[in-house]
Amino acid sequence: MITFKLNGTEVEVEEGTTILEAAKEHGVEIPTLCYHPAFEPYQVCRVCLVEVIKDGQSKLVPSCGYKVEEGTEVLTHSELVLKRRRTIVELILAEAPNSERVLAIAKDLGIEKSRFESKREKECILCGLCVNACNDIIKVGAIGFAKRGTQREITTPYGEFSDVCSTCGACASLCPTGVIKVEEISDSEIKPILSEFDANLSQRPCIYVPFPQAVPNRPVIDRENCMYFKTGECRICEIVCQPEAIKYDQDEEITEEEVGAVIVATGYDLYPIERMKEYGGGEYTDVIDGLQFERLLSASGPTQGEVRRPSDGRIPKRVAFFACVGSRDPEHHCSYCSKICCMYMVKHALLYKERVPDGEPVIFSIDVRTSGKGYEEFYTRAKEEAGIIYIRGKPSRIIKEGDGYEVWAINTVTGKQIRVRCDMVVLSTAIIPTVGAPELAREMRIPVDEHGFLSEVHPKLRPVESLVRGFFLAGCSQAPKDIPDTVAQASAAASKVLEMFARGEILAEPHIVWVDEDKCATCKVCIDACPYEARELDEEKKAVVVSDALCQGCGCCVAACPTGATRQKNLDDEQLSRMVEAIFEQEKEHSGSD
Amino acid sequence: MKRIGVFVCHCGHNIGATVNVTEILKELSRYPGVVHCKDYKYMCSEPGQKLIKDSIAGEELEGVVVACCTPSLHEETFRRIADSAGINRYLLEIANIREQCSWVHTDPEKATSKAATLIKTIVEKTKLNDSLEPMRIPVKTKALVIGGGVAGLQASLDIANSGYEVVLVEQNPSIGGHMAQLSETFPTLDCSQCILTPRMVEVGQHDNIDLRTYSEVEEISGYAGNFKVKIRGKPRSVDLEKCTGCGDCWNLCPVMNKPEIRVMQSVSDSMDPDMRSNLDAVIDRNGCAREDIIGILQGVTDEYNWLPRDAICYVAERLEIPVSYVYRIASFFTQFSLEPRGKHIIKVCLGTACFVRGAPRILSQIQSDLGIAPGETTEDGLFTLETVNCLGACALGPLMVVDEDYHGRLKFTRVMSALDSYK
Amino acid sequence: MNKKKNIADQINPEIRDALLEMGADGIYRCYQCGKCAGTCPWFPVGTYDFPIFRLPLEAALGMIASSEDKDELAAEIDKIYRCVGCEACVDQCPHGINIPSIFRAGRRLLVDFGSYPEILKSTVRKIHDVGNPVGEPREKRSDWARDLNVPVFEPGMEFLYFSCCISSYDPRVKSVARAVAGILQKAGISFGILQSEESCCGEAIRRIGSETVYEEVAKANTSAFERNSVAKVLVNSPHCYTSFKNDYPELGVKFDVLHISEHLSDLIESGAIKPDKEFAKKVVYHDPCALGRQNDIYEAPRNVLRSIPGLELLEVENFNHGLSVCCGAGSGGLWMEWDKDERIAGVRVTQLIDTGADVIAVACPYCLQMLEETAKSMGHDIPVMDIAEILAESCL
Amino acid sequence: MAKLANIGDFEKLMETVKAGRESSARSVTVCCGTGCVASGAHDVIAKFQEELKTRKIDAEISSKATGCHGFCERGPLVVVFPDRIFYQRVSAEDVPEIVDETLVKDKVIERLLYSDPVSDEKITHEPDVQFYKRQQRIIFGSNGMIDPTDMDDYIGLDGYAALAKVLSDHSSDDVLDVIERSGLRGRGGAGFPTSRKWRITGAQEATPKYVICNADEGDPGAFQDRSLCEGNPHSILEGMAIGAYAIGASEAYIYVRAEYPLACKHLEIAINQAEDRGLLGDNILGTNFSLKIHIKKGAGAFVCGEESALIASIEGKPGEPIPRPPYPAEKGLWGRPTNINNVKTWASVPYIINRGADWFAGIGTEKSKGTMIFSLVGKVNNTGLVEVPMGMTLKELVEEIGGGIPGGKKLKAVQTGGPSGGCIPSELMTIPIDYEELAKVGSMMGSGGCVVMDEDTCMVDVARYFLSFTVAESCGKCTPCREGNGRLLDILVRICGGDGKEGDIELLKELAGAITDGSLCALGKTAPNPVLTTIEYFRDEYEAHIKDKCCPAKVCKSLITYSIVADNCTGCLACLKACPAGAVSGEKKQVHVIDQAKCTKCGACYEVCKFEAVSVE
Repeated sequence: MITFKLNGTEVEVEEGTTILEAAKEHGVEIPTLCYHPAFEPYQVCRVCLVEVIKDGQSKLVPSCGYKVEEGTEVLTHSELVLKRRRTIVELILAEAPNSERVLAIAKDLGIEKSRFESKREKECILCGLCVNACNDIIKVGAIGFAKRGTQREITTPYGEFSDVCSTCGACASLCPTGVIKVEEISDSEIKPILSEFDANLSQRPCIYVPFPQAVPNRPVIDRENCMYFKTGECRICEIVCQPEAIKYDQDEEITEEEVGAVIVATGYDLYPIERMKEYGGGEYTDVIDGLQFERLLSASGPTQGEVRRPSDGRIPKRVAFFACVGSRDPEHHCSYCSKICCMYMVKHALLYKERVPDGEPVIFSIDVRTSGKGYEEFYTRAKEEAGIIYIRGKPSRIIKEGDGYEVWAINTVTGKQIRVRCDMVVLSTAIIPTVGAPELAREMRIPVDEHGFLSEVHPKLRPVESLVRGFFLAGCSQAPKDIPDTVAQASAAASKVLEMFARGEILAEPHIVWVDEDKCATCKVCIDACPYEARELDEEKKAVVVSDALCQGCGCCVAACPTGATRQKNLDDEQLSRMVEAIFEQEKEHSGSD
Repeated sequence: MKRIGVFVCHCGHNIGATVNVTEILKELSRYPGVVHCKDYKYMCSEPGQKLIKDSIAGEELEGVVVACCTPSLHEETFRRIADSAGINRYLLEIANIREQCSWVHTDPEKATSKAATLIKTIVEKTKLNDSLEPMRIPVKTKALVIGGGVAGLQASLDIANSGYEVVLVEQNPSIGGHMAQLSETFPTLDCSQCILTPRMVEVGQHDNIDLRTYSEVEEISGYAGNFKVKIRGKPRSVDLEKCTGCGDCWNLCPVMNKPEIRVMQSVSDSMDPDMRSNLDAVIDRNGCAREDIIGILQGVTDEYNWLPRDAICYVAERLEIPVSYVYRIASFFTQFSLEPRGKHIIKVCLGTACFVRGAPRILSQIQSDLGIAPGETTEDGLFTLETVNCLGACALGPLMVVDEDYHGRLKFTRVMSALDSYK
Repeated sequence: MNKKKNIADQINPEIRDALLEMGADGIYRCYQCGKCAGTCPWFPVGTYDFPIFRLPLEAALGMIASSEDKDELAAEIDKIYRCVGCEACVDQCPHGINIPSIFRAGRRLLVDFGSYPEILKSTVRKIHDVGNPVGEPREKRSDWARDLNVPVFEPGMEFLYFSCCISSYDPRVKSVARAVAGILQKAGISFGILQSEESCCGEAIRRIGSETVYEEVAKANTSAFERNSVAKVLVNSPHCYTSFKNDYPELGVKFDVLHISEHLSDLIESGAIKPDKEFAKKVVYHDPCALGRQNDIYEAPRNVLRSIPGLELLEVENFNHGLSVCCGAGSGGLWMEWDKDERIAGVRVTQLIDTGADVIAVACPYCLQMLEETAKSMGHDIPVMDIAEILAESCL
Repeated sequence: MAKLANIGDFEKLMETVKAGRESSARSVTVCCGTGCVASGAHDVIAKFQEELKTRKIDAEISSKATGCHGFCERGPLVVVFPDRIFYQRVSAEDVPEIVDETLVKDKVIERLLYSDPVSDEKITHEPDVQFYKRQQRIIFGSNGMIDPTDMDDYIGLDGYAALAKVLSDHSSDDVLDVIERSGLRGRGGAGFPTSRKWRITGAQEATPKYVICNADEGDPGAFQDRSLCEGNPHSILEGMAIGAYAIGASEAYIYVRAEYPLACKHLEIAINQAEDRGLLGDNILGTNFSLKIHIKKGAGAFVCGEESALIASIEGKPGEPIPRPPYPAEKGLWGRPTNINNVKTWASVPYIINRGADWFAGIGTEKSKGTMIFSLVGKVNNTGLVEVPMGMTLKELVEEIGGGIPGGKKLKAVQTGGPSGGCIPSELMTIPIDYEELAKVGSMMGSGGCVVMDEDTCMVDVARYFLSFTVAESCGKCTPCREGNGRLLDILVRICGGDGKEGDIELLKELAGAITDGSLCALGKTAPNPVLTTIEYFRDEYEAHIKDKCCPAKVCKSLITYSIVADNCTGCLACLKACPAGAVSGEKKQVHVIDQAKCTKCGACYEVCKFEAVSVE
């Protein structure tokens, strides 16, 4: 360990720590521009200069790369340091007058504007982060420095489009002045990694936490896009992770659990907007679905709660909301009503008006179903407050007109055509089961209806139990429903499970099969016949054994057993033959009579 | 022979309208084994049930057949009556003469005959029924909840708070489902995340809940009460114990677009062959590693007087380094030029000695006459003008060197004549 | 005496049952969402109010052409004959209700009462008399092929080429039939024509509402086909195509029918036809409703156009394939006299021209006539050509 | 050339060579340094060989092309041995006369002798020439006497004796002690004690270690390293071998500047000869010490004179300095311990070993030992390379050796240390040549450039010139140097252009401070020195440029105007013909007029006019 004086106080740090790291550990903030914790300190911007006094001699050194030396005194904000730092930051500010980071550092030092007029065509401060990332970390080498002195610049060879750039965007996200643009480096299509949580309205890195309040609040690596899994390079997250928690070689693990009951609450997804061809779904960027508009409204969303158009970020003056998009449409999409769209459209209109006071929400709908508690009152209040224009009629087309859109519809109350120009359209697409859930259910042999929603035993009497015993349903996996119903149904399902656990046992119908060991010829035909895998061959007894719990009394084995060794309680062969005889006698009596 | 009691239900007019119940009673009372026959308008109602219960006791019946609607509706109700009446509940059977007879037939006569047959078969079955006890299967008191949305959270909490263990499997990296994405919820306009996050945290910290995020249910086997579940935990590539959630990694990961790895197009076959053989010779002479780059480029400059683009690309290809790196070296050193240079190179010395002896005046003279600035080449490709910082012959300042010949102690009047000899 | 006018709606089950019986579909399923009316070609025209979303309910109430007032009845009759049968509304209706079938049922009632537009009456009479809507004598039906030595159809020939009345008689549209014949001969296809034995396929007049005359010509045609044991029929008009494919089977007759674009596309693919001459023009293809939306044939005509060297195929933005706008000539529209600036074809011509194309390509004689005439009346001199004509220019 | 198996063989060889060259033999040497070659030295030597052959006396009298003697001003130089008759400005035509008169008849040719500019007295013998008299030529001593391509010449003058001595009875520590006692300091510019640098590198465990000779010499106006490499390459190789032995390195590089082709050639020849003779390569002189020396050619970047940039350039990277610590001594070339010294430092080592540390310590001042080679250039009569003992005052250097200022002009300032050095005003001429003394006045020893400036030099323009050099040569990596020096240059250009503003001087100082403290490498840190020293000593000139918008030395173009003095002008059309911009108008015999709009202020008319009719205001 090394001891040294930091701004007058004695401090101890491990050997090899740089002054910047040591200062950060002790709460002293030193400005940096070309520093990145994962890179070799490039030490060129010189913004992080500090004064080091070593056996009486003082000199200025870059704190990002200079390692702490025993017995020296470090002054991070001495009068000389501030004087020099101010001049250097002014020089950088002249290079990049509009960069937020540089302006922030300048403001801390009390600099409003640089005395030097900016001559640079591109606001690049040549900190080298992009070049070092592209060459030493991502190891593609699409861009590099060129020339030297005041002519020094960052460019692709000959300033032409690079043929090796992988458009990963590392250079653009590292640039402190935001001057480097991927589309200027490569002419191939740039596909941003879209945040699933933000419904594809914002970009996210490869290692990410879906949203700030995520539980567990731990990141995950998107192996499909992460450079390490593509080329074995980068590893930035591993380098910067102090607790060394990054495990690239971690593979999936299969674990087994024994449970008594299963509650299926796989939730819902929205009907894909791309299928609404007549509304330009998936083609027009400002035609979005309900969840995307929720993200626009949400404070933690891509626009921090401001309603802005995904295409150009302008605040839309008039927003059209379409009801029943894909719902109540047996011919092409979903036949059922998705129940919650009417209500969340009213909410959308109200919140939109709140955010954009001079905005004009227009709702195209055919009915407004406000079936929940307090819903009708909310609907009435919202219409008044938000000044919603309700047009009764399902629109037929959305046509792009200039930078806005024109909605073709019929006002079925007046019977007249109406063409509404608006800046953005929110389609309330249908609720469908979460992608993959129906397949999962079928694998678990839980019955599913034709839409993929899970089938309940009885819609009225046993709505939370699946037809297969032990499986319970909750939420939109069973049918579209709003949050109050979902929570209620979840509690119901839970209580059903608790009922089972409380009893600790299940009463099963006794009419299962048994095996007459002497007759059993161990031919094992019955074992394959049993759909519930309830039968095994017991070697010692030289006979097949039935697991009482697994047997569901379906009788397949009885039919398959050649020797009649397998018999079912209360449905013995003898009983069956008696019943058949009874039928014949009845027939003889009646036929004889007419 | 068991003493069997038959009870026929009218079910309002559901059965009575198409099946002649009195006819049935008459017929059944004569049937061997049937010692007691009664009917009632709603057998499943309280009085109907009481009738059965009393008859069992009164007539000491050993088997009961109730002709009414589908067993899935009231089998349980009548079997409970059998229990309370003291006989084994499995000695009571249901004959379904509604869904399987009266509802599906219109001809009363045939319906009545079919109903009688149905009842008779069940009577025969009941005669040979043994008395059985329901099987008691022990239940594992642990629940699996699939899906970490608001529904999954609520169900898990209810079960866990009752003291039982729960395994919550969520396919996304975090629980919260779509509700976490909402801004505010109708009709109360609560902030959706504000009311959901406490639940999520509670689940996250609940010691009865084994939270499995970024996992999927692979397979479920077994039966109610004893399921075996295979859960596939997708690799997060992050060790959850060690990770403190400090955020350094996701704030510093720079890759924001889907990377598409592309390989440098080879230039070796599209370039002209003898340049390639020259370059091979230079590379063999200087070595084929990254540190020999400067020697190689000097070799190329000796050969072509400048660095053609194909040469730079080929060298990069042979040394397996990015073209941008070779371009950087080529543009850094003054000896290398990326533009074709003239036949003759004019170097005007601007060293201190020559400078004080009037070199700038010589330079401006040449510039105005040839019409090119330092670093440029004349249109006809004859001359390239360059400035150098000392040629080591300060005594002859101001000095100019053309290719290899030195022209010292220049007077601006004689400058242009010196150049004529090269035209 | 001025009878006080009764403004209340009435329910008259008789008309409703008659309509149902005459094929009106889905009058109970409709929840008046209005989506159909927005896609109707009359919508972009913008000057004619055509609330077709009310039709199912009116049919359910039995209020089709039921008012006593003379003017109102005339307006209603005019409204009923506005539908051009393009079925754009059917494609969009959430319940797949066939609005045109309701119009057709109403028209059959009107035809039975004889109170339907005069111009259509004369067309029906002509078809009844000479088997073609133009009124030309039957013998002249194959005049278009006189100098092409196109053989008369004999049993054993692979195809019967059934050239629609318009492309048989109309001087301008004849060149389509000639182009088709020329191409087939070049490709060495065994085919023939029936000359005067043919009569109009009856698609239009059935949709106008005269079921009787339709059955007349239909039976005449089928008997002619049976007489000559015709197995495969080649047509160049989508209306003949939909008539032979979807309507004639109701008469219990079975034969294969192939639209010319499908056959040409196969011939090009197999190499039988080699379009070698350059046709260096920007061409926009207009999807005929009877071919595209109603019978799902979109790619075949486009393949034919794409195979022609130098031809640049354009699409009308937002209004192509299934979302294309009708030319307005279907279900009798060809003959109705709607005034000039209130035409569906006007909207479509503007859309086609806005793509910047040099040539409009069509695959239906009705579209050819309607678009060409409207374009001229609007002052555009853009040529309108059938895909067969274009292909002929490139491979003959 | 048989390979020497052991030290004994070497000593035998040295005796035979020395014997062959008795000093009385008559011979003629012609200086073939770049300066003299530029004036036609090659023709002169060729003519001598031809003449001697025709007279068939080439057997007794030998002719030799040697390295640079130092007195470039009077090149091509010929010296006739044994009594060293010194002829200057010899052209090929003079050769027959020299052969007949001096070589055969031993008569001196007056007209070729050097005449003392002050006393106009003819001086025949080289040592008496005023230029050489005050010099103490040790490292440069043998330059004029040996043919760089002939190894025996060098051996004849005790060449490689030091190496043999070291290999036979010195351990590496002994060598380090000798160097330490000698007080030798780095001749590259910073003056870091050489022995301490060798000790640090030697002490590192990591192997292999490297030794580098920095022959990049980017300073404009300095060409001593070039003349040494061309004239006496073997002394450098011997010095490097001794150094490598002391440090324990077995591989060495010489980094030569791209613009010195002749130096590269001679060094290569020398290395090959030494290897053939077994004085380099494996098992030198049969001992277990071996040393492989490679030559790396620079590619035109002054910044590669800086240690870490030089190493980067050898490693094939762009010449951009790397932050220190770690210093090259711990982690240099390929990450291994590396010791870098200047050409002159290596060349001094053999003499110290041969003549002993005390001899070397006896020369120079208390802290700066030994001699320093200056390239005396600029406005001085005797331009050339001068080797003087430390401690001599600048006044003696410029006036006595330099022969004063031509054209009777007054001395204004002397600039030492190249672009990183400073301008020392005439009042301070009395300070001695010493690392610390020069640093005290804001300049530095540097690699030995010494530019003399007279009253006609504008100090602001000189500062601008040096800044334009460093800005053009800066690698551009760190902000203070790239942007700071860039802005310094802009301000100076503005001042020279006549739109200097109030406060510019303070701004220059503030910027200079930030650049010196903030830059990553020495180039950046020292770039502002010329500006700081010119402000310090010539602030009045800055004030004149800024406030009065006039250039006292009449150099800054936008501040001066050329006009015709009517009464002196004789209308001889001389200036009219000379003017490149066609700004002069007027008929023969008429008073001419200069059109100020067209005049580019090139000064051609002023120079051409014989009647002082052109005035500069």
